[in-house]
Amino acid sequence: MMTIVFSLFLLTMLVIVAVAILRTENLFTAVMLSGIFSLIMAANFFVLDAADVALTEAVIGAGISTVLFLGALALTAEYDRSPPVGTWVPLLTSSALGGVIIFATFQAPRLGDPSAIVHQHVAPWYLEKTPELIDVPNVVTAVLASFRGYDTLGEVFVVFTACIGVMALLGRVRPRRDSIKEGEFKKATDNLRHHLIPRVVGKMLVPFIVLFGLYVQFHGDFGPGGGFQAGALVAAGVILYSLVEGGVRGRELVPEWFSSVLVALGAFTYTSVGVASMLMGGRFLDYSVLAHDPVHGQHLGILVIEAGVGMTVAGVMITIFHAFSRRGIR
Amino acid sequence: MTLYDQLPALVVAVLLFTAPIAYMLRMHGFPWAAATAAVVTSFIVACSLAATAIGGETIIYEMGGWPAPYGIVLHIDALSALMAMLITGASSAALIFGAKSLADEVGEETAPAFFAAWLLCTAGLVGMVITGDAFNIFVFMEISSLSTYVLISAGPDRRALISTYRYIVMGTVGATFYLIGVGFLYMVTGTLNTADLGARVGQVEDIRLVLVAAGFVSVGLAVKAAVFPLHSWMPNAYTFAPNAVTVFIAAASTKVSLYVLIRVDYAIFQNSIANHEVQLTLFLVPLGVMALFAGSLLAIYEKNLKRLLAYSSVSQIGYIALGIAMTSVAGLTGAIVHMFNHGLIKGGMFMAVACLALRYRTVNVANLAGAGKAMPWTMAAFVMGGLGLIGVPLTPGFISKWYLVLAALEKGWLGALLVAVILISSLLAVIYVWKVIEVAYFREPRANAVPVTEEAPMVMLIPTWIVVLTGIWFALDTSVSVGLASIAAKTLLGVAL
Amino acid sequence: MAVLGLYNYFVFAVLLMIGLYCLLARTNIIKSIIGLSMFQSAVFLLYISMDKVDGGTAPIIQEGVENQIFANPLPQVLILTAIVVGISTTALALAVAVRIREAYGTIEEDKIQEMDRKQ
Amino acid sequence: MIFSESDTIYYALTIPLLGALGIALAGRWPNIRETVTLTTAVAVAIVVWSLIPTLQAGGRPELHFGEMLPGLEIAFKVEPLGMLFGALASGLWIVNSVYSIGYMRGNNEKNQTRFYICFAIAISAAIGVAFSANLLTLFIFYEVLTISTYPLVAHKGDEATVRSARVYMGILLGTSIGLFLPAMIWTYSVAGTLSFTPGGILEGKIAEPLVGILLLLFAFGIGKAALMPIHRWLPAAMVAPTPVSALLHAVAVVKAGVFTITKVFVYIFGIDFLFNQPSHRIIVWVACFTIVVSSFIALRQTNLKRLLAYSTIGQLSYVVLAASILKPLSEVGASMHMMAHAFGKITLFFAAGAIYVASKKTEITDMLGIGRRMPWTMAAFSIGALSMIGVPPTGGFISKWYILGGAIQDDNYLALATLVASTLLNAAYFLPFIFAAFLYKEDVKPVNEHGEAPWPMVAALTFTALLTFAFFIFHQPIADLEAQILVK
Repeated sequence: MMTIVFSLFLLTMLVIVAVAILRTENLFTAVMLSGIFSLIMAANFFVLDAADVALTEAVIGAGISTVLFLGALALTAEYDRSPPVGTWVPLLTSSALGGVIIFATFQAPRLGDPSAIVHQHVAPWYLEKTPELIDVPNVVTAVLASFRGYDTLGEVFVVFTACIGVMALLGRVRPRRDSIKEGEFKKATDNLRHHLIPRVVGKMLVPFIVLFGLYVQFHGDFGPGGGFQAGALVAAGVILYSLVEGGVRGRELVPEWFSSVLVALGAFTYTSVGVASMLMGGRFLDYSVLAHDPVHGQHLGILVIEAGVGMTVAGVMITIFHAFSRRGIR
Repeated sequence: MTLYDQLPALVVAVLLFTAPIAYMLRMHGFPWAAATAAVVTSFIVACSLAATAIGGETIIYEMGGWPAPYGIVLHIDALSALMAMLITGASSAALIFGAKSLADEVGEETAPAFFAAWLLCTAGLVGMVITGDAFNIFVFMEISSLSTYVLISAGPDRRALISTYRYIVMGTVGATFYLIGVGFLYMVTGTLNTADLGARVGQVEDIRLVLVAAGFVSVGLAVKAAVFPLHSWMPNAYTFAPNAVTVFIAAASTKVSLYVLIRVDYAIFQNSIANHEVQLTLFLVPLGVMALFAGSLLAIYEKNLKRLLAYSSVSQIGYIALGIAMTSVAGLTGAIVHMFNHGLIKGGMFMAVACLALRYRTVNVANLAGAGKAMPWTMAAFVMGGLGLIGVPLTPGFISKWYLVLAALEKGWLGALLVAVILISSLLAVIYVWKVIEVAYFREPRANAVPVTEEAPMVMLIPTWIVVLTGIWFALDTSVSVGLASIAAKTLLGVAL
Repeated sequence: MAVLGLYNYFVFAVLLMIGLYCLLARTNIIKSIIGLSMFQSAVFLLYISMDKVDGGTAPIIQEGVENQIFANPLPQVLILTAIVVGISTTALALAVAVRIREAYGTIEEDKIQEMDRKQ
Repeated sequence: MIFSESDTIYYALTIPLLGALGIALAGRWPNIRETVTLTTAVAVAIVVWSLIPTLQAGGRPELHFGEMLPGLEIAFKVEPLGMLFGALASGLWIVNSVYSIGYMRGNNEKNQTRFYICFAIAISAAIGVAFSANLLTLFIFYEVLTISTYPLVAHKGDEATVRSARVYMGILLGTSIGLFLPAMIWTYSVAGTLSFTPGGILEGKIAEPLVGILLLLFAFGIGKAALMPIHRWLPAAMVAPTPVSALLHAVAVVKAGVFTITKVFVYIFGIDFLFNQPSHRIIVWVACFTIVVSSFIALRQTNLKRLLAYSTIGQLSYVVLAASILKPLSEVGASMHMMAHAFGKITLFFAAGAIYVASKKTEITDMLGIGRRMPWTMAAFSIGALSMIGVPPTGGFISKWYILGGAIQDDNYLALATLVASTLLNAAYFLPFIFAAFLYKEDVKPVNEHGEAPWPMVAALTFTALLTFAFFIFHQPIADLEAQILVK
């Protein structure tokens, strides 16, 4: 009961924050609010027993996404100057959308209903078979890395694509026809070095964040966590360091060539596991054939692919951050 | 496990495996070579899959060795094989064709990223057509979408950027709609496997959520497929993308969304919702008819050749939508075969346009005066494509039109109306194709224009003509295209082969 | 109580509406991207709401404890994927926005449209 | 015979295409190019004509290329009607080539290579139409014919020409895709086949009023037959060089139209089946209307080539009328008239072109007394005109005789009255011009003093004028051959 009440509170907060984001014209405020939005969302996920997702949403949604938005803001504009005209069509479209969903979900199973169909089919199989087939305590990891490992492979390539996209867009020297005057961004400070407290606290936090990231990486089989969360956490650590010490120092810590090699290497590792299992006589991504004992094979496969995922995600987030941060000072 | 058993996974794995390599090894020319080698390999694999599928066989490949519905399975039947062949074929042709023009437009520094994105785009599209899992479709849809954004934004004009942005917005909304639809389906069935979904949706007592799911999925895919009036992202995206990219995405990418629409609708909703064929008809026929007219009319008044062809694609997608909406073997055969044929036709035409753009440095129709004389082979390829759009015999367009009209005739008086619509729109195609032909062949170049005397280079002309001749081949010998399409249509409708 | 059990879905619908409205009604590209990411986040809520079971815990099997009730792991896996997809899209869109700002000097779509029309 | 009959069909189709290739390669050297053209024309004619004895003996050579769509193959089968058309097209190509060489050189036309290439492709397409074994194959070549003649019509390339060519293309492609194609697919979906079968394939498969609709779709879909109101393309195509007009009016294009209509009546509907359907009368009415109205329009023309164009529209409707009377005699008459009209009309166009090349005159009113400067040309013109009117001893008389015979068999007084009226109208627009050309004094001085046109042109038009007589004398074997088409 308590959780439900808490959940209601969080959900209501979500709506309030969303409205606030919509109404503000200051983009900086909007970005900060959207960070808060993600944080509330993460808390709500935690209440709903989705620890892995909560962790991911907190790191990626509230952390990295906010930083990227801020980086983009520094390179674009601070105010939303949309003219207030022509809002009828969007209003009608979105109301219709909302109306349809509310109409439809009256028939949906209520929250937490154990007799809901989603809890009867497929999911029980995962819960039942994981100890026997994969033997890791965290069923989410088992499903993510093995049962639906192909999805996760795809997902790694989605972030990989985003990374090469950002690099293709922001990586190269700016073309001549750009209309921005040289030095327009130089006045924006690149670091927090003259702010003592944030600097000290930030610097102190960085090692812990990275350490926590590594813990999440290798503990993902047992508790919430895994490659995504770990990669994002490590990246967050590096990003925090760059924010505190400046982009130049940040790029000295993790050079760009290293982060982009990490990206490709992670994706390559994942695919290689798939190819290796094919070569060893199994289906693509069938880790059971990787060792003599199928369960051992699963462990090995999950370990390697989670490492690949972690590398790619960390590499991507760092590379993207660098691409944004460097763009301003060139 | 023999190599033969592994083919279904290979068709995607080859591409995914090569993409990071192409990105990492930054030697001159290597990314292009690696991408081409991988895509061609994938094409060969797709062809061998098609050879199996033409026997009416469905291949199920369990990813990770986990059986459906717990794991993700690849599900390859005639339809997937045909689409996989189209995608990888178009990708290979466009890459080989674009060896020179891409080096021109993309630049050495971005080349690794660009070709990796190309590989991922191909992988994403192929992944969508061979998978048997509704959520997996979403994942690969995102791979293909994100990489398509990258490819389009590589266009030389700054308007490429704003086109990319609009495409990102529309594409993401479309994909999210699809995701919402899949979520509702999961809510009522507890499964994500398409075959399992098809079996279990029928048992759902209250149909409301299923209907709304069908709505979300269809609208989302219609956005991604640029079905009129949700096409607004497409003309500019085609226009400002690098020329070889336009060749590829025009030939393959919107078709894949239509494929998913067919797949999801026929495998999941058609069997389980009463009167669903009426709903589908009510949804798609008006859109298709509007697309036919609006696309053709916009094309008639368009001055930019690439955008003209993009509008023509809008109208051609209308044909496919009509075919899907007819829910008959002939109609579906027509729709599927037209997806394939239109890919061939448009691919060839955009190749010809790329040749023209290389020499004329513009794709405004008015500036192409004299092209018929200066670049006879290029223009001949363009004319062949144009005749295909009209649906003249000896071009693949005729085959598709044949089946669509045949299907419409089965529908009685309403069908006669549809026949009229289909044919009137073909005649509108005559107008916009001829507009270009008259300028290119019979108008004297302006006095102040830089004279073009050189034909496009052989490295571009030969692939163009290979595509054109392949088109003619598929107009004469339809045993592969129509063969696969009719098996696909019968399988989807549950008719005995 | 029954309606409270559906509150999640209503919030999902409302967030979706706000996100879409923000996306469509705003000509500022960054603001639209914020709307877009909100639009995607709303879907996370839909999926995660499905995984909850009364009296359940996160699906981590503890040895020696019998008859535990677990939340459904599948939606969680799907949303892990979707979150990563979301950030990827956002990052790419932001990169495009930066390039648009550099090329046009503004990120207001109406102004850009005007400039393109003149071209 | 050196090669088998199906090989012969194959060669008949491919030799013109090879010729086109040869012309393209030899494009830089006009003499070689034109030698290639002539050689090809002669070779094709020999190959096609070599089939005639087989046909007379009752043989029906076939050639199968394989299935294009399941159950629908690209196939060829020579039967008397197609033989007649094929022999006509290939034979007249020789004459036309000779004439073209004179005309194109005499006029210093541009883009001559393109001209000869398209011409050769058009001939191949015409032979394809003639020898098709089913409607689908016929349709394919019908469209190839349309498209390959477009560059010929638009040859001059100036604004007005391109606009007229647009009308030509638009109407022909529009009707064929908009009406002919659905008619064909409808036929297929009803009958399950499209093979040309003696006695037809639609009997019992379709009933009134759908027969009427299908019939109209075919009649107007086959736009090359130029039934009113879709005749506009023919006058529009008058912008083309004269050899092209000859190709359109006599050798291939309009003939392909009426040939297809006859073929559809005889082998798709079957004349017995169609005769019992009241709606076939509609076609009779449309044909009669076209004959009379086009003759009246022709009366008011002052441009010689436009006059000839409207005359063609009327003459084509003779064939359609004959075919739609659906009596054995009239069906033979239809095929005979295709031939008779071809000889007559090609002579007329050759003459008109010769006048243009020699004097640059296009208006009738300027041509008073021209017979004195160009006696051969005008003599040939007169013979052609007499054939159009149907005066013995010209070929037009023979075919009209058969058609009248059919009309009488059917007691079709409307057709009879139309034929009589049309004869008078034909006389009314041709004879005054001929009299004026020979008897009046020249009142408009030509730009430069001239006599006859270059000799290849005069030779060609004299030859075709002689053919008109020859047809009158030697028509019997042809009539016998064509009588076979009604044998089931």
